[in-house]
Amino acid sequence: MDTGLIGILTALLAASVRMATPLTLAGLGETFSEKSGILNIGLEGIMLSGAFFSFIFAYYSQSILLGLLGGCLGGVFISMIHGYLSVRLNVDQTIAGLALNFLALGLTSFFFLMAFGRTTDLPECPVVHQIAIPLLSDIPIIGPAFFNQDPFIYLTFLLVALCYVVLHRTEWGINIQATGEHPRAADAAGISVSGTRYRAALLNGVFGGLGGSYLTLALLGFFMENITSGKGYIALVVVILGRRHPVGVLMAAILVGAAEALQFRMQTMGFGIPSQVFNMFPYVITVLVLLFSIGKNRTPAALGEPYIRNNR
Amino acid sequence: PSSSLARNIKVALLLSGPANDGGWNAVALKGLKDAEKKFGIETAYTEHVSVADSESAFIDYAAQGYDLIIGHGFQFGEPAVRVGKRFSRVKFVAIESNFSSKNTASFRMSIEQAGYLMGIIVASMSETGVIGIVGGMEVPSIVKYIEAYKIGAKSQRSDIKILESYVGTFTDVAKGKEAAMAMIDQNADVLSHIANQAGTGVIKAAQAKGLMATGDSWDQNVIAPKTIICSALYHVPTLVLNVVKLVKEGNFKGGIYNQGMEDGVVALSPFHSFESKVPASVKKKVASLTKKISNGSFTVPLIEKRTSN
Amino acid sequence: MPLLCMKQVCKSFGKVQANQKVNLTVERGEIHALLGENGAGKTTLMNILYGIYQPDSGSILMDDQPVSISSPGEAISLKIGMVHQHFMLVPTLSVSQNITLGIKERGYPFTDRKEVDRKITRVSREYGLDIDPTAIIEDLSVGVLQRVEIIKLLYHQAELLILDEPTAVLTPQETENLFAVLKRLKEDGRSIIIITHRIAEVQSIADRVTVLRDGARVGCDNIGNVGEARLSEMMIGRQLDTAVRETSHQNRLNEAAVLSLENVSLNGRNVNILSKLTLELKPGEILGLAGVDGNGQKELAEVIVGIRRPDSGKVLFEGNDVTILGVRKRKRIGMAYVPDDRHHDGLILDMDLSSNLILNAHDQPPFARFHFLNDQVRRRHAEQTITDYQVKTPGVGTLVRYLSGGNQQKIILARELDGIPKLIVASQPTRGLDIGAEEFVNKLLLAQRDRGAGILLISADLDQLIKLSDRIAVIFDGRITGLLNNHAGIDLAEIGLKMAGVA
Amino acid sequence: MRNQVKILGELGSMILIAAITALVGTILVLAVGADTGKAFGAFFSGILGSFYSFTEVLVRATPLILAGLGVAVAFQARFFNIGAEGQLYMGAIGATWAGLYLPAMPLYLHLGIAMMAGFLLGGIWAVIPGFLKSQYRIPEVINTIMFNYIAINIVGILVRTVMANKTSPLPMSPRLSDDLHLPFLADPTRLHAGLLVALVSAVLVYLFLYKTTWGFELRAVGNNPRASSCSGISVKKTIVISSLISGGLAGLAGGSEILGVHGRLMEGISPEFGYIAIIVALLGRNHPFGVVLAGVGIAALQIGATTMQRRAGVPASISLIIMGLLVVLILGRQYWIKSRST
Ligand SMILES: Nc1ncnc2c1ncn2[C@@H]1O[C@H](COP(=O)(O)OP(=O)(O)OP(=O)(O)O)[C@@H](O)[C@H]1O
Ligand SMILES: Nc1ncnc2c1ncn2[C@@H]1O[C@H](COP(=O)(O)OP(=O)(O)OP(=O)(O)O)[C@@H](O)[C@H]1O
Ligand SMILES: [Mg+2]
Ligand SMILES: [Mg+2]
Repeated sequence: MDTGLIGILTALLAASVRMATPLTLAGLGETFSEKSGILNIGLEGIMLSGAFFSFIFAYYSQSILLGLLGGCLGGVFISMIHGYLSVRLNVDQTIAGLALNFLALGLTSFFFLMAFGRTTDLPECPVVHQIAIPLLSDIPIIGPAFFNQDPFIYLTFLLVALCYVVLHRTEWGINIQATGEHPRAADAAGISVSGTRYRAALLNGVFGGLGGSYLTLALLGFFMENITSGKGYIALVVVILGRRHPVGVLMAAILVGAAEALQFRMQTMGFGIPSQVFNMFPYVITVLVLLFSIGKNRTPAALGEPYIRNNR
Repeated sequence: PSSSLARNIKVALLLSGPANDGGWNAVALKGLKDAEKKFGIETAYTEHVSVADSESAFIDYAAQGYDLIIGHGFQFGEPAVRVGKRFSRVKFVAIESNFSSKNTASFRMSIEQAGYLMGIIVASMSETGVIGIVGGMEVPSIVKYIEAYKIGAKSQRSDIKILESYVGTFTDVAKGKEAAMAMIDQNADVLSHIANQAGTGVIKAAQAKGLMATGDSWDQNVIAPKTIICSALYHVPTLVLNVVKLVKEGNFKGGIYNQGMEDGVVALSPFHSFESKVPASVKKKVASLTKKISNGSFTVPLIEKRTSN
Repeated sequence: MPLLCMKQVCKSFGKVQANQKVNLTVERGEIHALLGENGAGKTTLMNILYGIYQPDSGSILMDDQPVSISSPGEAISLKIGMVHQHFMLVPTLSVSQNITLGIKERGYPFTDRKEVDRKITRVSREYGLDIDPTAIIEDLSVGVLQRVEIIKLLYHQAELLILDEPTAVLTPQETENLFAVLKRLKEDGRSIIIITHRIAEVQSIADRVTVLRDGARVGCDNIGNVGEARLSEMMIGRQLDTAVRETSHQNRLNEAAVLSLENVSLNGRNVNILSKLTLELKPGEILGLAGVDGNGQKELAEVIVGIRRPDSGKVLFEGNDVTILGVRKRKRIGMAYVPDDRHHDGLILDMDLSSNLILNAHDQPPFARFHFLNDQVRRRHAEQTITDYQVKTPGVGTLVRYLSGGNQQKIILARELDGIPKLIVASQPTRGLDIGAEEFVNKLLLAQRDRGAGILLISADLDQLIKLSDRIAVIFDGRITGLLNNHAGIDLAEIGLKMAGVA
Repeated sequence: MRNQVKILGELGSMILIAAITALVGTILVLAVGADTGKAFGAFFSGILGSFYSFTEVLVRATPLILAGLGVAVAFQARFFNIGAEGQLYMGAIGATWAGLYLPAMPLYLHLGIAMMAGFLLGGIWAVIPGFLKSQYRIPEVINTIMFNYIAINIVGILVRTVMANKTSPLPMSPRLSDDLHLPFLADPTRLHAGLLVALVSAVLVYLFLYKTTWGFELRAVGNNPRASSCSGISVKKTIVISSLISGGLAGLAGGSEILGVHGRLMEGISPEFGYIAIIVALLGRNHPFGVVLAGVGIAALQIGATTMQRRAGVPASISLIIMGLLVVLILGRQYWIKSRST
């Protein structure tokens, strides 16, 4: 393996993209949700549920496709509860999201225990493998990072592009934006606010579930309690950092991924200082990046606000 | 002591994480269940006991009439001593701690012994001359393994390059895998871990890249038979059995105890499919060192704070 | 056969009966005015028609066919269109995106924007409503927004147009334009329901009028059959005595100015909002500031009271330079501000009435001592205010959100006038108020003037300016383009031209 | 009559919630093959089984109330503070530092200063995002989440370096002297004066929010920043002050855990208190007294669930499920009550 600067950069970028993938997927879903006006802190729960059900489906069917389906369903299960609570019951969206995180952690651990008992042998499901795209993967530095990865990552790029088109190039995107900025106006224009928000919640579940499945179906091939370990919270950060724009979310996720990849590499040099100095590197970087993007943020005006037609 | 054998004692176990972690906590629970079978004792356990909850967990079990309460992790040491003052009848044990009192004992496993030997094996197996080890949280019970591992590896091959990192978590499997990938990118061809669940990610990384890895806690060969050279075993079950036996026989005394290869608590697993691949000279060296460590003629250095390479 | 027939419509919100057995009939090709005080139930009735609210009972017939309109979407498909009292436009979207919001144009969801834009331009030309389809809503002034809302209805080819207080924010010229458009629509055979508080407007545009009071219909007639006095009596149930300005104060005009602005400039993102603006205001006079919305009035008001700092120039208050003082300090030395946007700038809707009444003075004795609030004093003060200003409210602890617009405005006025200010900046103080409430505010302003306060009255309503002002200044594009003494023979046309930046 | 119906409705909905939770709990307990009677017995005796068990609930409630108050103050000013966890850890650092390194002084003074140090450090940890929000409009949600992770790592670094215990390799600070401990309120239980600090804080926060001009401004800014600034209230200053107080209260939670429970600084002293505090604040409707009730309620739930785990051998995941479910049901209940009353 090449160990020169080019080699290091290549490996770093490839690692960044890998780590960015689950964050990007979940971030895309949350982007839909937040643009439509629902703030879902329960992203962690969505991802965890997605990871669990994708594993269960893939384990019993030995089929990756069914695994993906399971992941989506798992994510949707949590996101639709949140959607129902926010859209129909108009409850506080933050507290509902937090509660669902606890619920999802409990449910997945419980079901896993039920299915496999207390065991040290690791039940495994099939995983997707890396596929090099001819020619493209030979491009120096970015080739291996973007074109010699597993199909999941290609799917993610595809979805980023698709989400960009849907959100910024179609009427659907306009409807979603209207619902999040001025639900009353959207309603008056004949757009169903609750329908739009439910659909956004559905997408959030699908994407977040896919993000969780990435862990089981691509990265690891097994499930463990709390396998997401806070990635959902980081994905929330990525959404804001990426300014709720699909490409921005991808970039932000790669940035966070790169910071993480870098800290692992710095640690291996074996300085005799506490590892925490390195472990907090990605978080510090995020704060610094935010500092340099001052004033460019715009939050959907109705984010987190329930829409009640009879109120004014 | 035969009279106390008749008494049916109650033993409780506190775990800091999920009992279902396939590692550190799972083996401890297995020990408890073994003890239950062997001695016919009554047992109970609690998982996910946080630092904030450990004292109340000790108190609750003590008040419920348990005779022996084991906290599986260094952080249980101090609360055990504190609660021990109030329940002088009850025996407390913390594993990997260094707190003790009249009725509180700390049992420390000399896993550095396994780390040292593992370093030798790994260094001998590496073709690239680069090896890597991933730790979970940076705590003494992990650090001492890694530091001994580094010394062992250097003793086998002085030009060996050792990559080490701590992922700061025992649960984040994806992080463990990425830490390993970072090492693979830097040419490491044998990877070790002492990171519990997160370590499984390390094994997965090696497996995916067709490289070698070592296991930890229990014989992890089953996870990746073609990848795992050998595992460092901590017979926590044995430890638990030892402790329960002491209590049952009324021989329990507070204090700090080290248990290692000599007590059958620390060991290396068989090589399984690597039996033929590990050079005979290395196998011989490891075997003789094991003997020396067990009979006390060789002491592996105990370093509990991270040093620079 | 009438186009629309609403029969015995009832709607209540909790204990409030917003509509009680209301009947409304609208013929094809008719302009029908809906009249009533604030809170009479006009908007509620229209919201029911547009599918936003569901009636508790009653029925709606269109072309004699009973219809149930359970959402705005259904209303739209019945070719009903509505311009709401508060604009329903998404600030981050373009004009054209707002216009096609919710409808499936050719190519949907990849709507052909270019074609839509062309269609919009065509429609807008046809009715003389000039608009740039690609402009973003949040960059536009209210007058233009109104235009967008109307074009939206035309674009949708609505047969029945509902306009809820469309003229409240328009200048006379804009109102005239609007009415011209409405008349053309009527000739095209469309029907229009218009809500307004201005009786003169009703008489100039409507064919028939329906009057609501306290949620019930008090009458419906051809416009020719009812005079102005009769209409206002139907509305408020009594005769209105109008405020009259006396000119006797003129002798104070040679006193030192209470407010002078010297070459005040304010830069926007890439335009000058105010350019070297100079203006003087004497104690005891009302200086009316006429102008089309969006020519710097709001910013000027904010510079005077200290919400914004000018980029250059000076603000003098009683001869002292106050340019660098903050809002709080300026209010302490005798400035008062009645903002145009009650809900955003003037009130804290989710705090109670008594708290809103002390928003400037909350840390001053007697409301607070050593930073501790005195609840009792605050409550008593609120009770006093409720009687003094005849605020209609269940109690002092009511959230301001639940007061009607007129009563909300009274809260702001009561608060701002409490300190016996020397300078009052009043921006659109009667916008959206019914005639009763409007008279109340007018009288209050005149009383303040007679007391000796200098008042800068910013209004888009020329009639009001002429009724109240001693002098009238015209603002255009951030500059004062004219300053006239108000007397009987004042040239309205000249003001209009200056407002349009022509003269 | 109306009132009676309402009360009956509320009571009914509470019973329904309890019934649903109990049903789900029973199913889960049966699924793992544990003894349901034992499990529920343990749940309730964990909370109210004895005076001692109730004090355990209060010990648990103490940091939840303090951090919950902090979150509530921030939320009232519409400062979305998700960083109570990090602020709590910073408070723990401050209290430990003051406890270890300040020169000898009278005990109560020393305790007071140590708590103040906790308040201060927690406050600083929230004021940075507060300042960045008010000055540069940088979203506080990101910063407060990031600051959580950073704070936890800082604790990790400190207990291994400058604040490390020289005599032991374990990652812990030296132990505070035994006297330097918040007084116990009911020996031999673990109930300590941190609870009093929490209750007094609740009263003070109440007075601050509803009886002082600063609190008035804070609520005004939280409700409508634009109108507040138009009437002369400094929005920036208010956000900075509210974030300081918010973080300070969370810092007090950390200080009280150090001085009342642990006696030294180490990692992991907060089992997500800072995140649960958000639930506490919101369930308490951001009102100080509501926070006290919600804090005790959530603490009881947690203690009951862990006791159930300990004594009946059900897995910890069941308590997570029950907690999540209960919060969701309570949220739903608020909706039913609201929709019925209008
Ligand atoms: N969403 C609502 N919730 C509760 N009550 C309402 C609501 N909307 C209207 N009301 C009640 O219905 C009555 C009529 O309100 P409506 O908005 O129809 O008046 P309006 O005639 O349009 O007044 P204005 O001239 O001020 O616009 C009000 O007095 C109010 O009490
Ligand atoms: N949420 C609500 N609950 C109860 N009554 C309400 C509510 N919102 C508005 N109202 C009532 O609706 C009536 C009219 O409200 P509306 O907002 O239309 O007032 P308005 O005079 O038109 O003010 P503006 O046009 O300036 O907003 C008022 O009498 C008010 O009391
Ligand atoms: Mg109205
Ligand atoms: Mg109105």
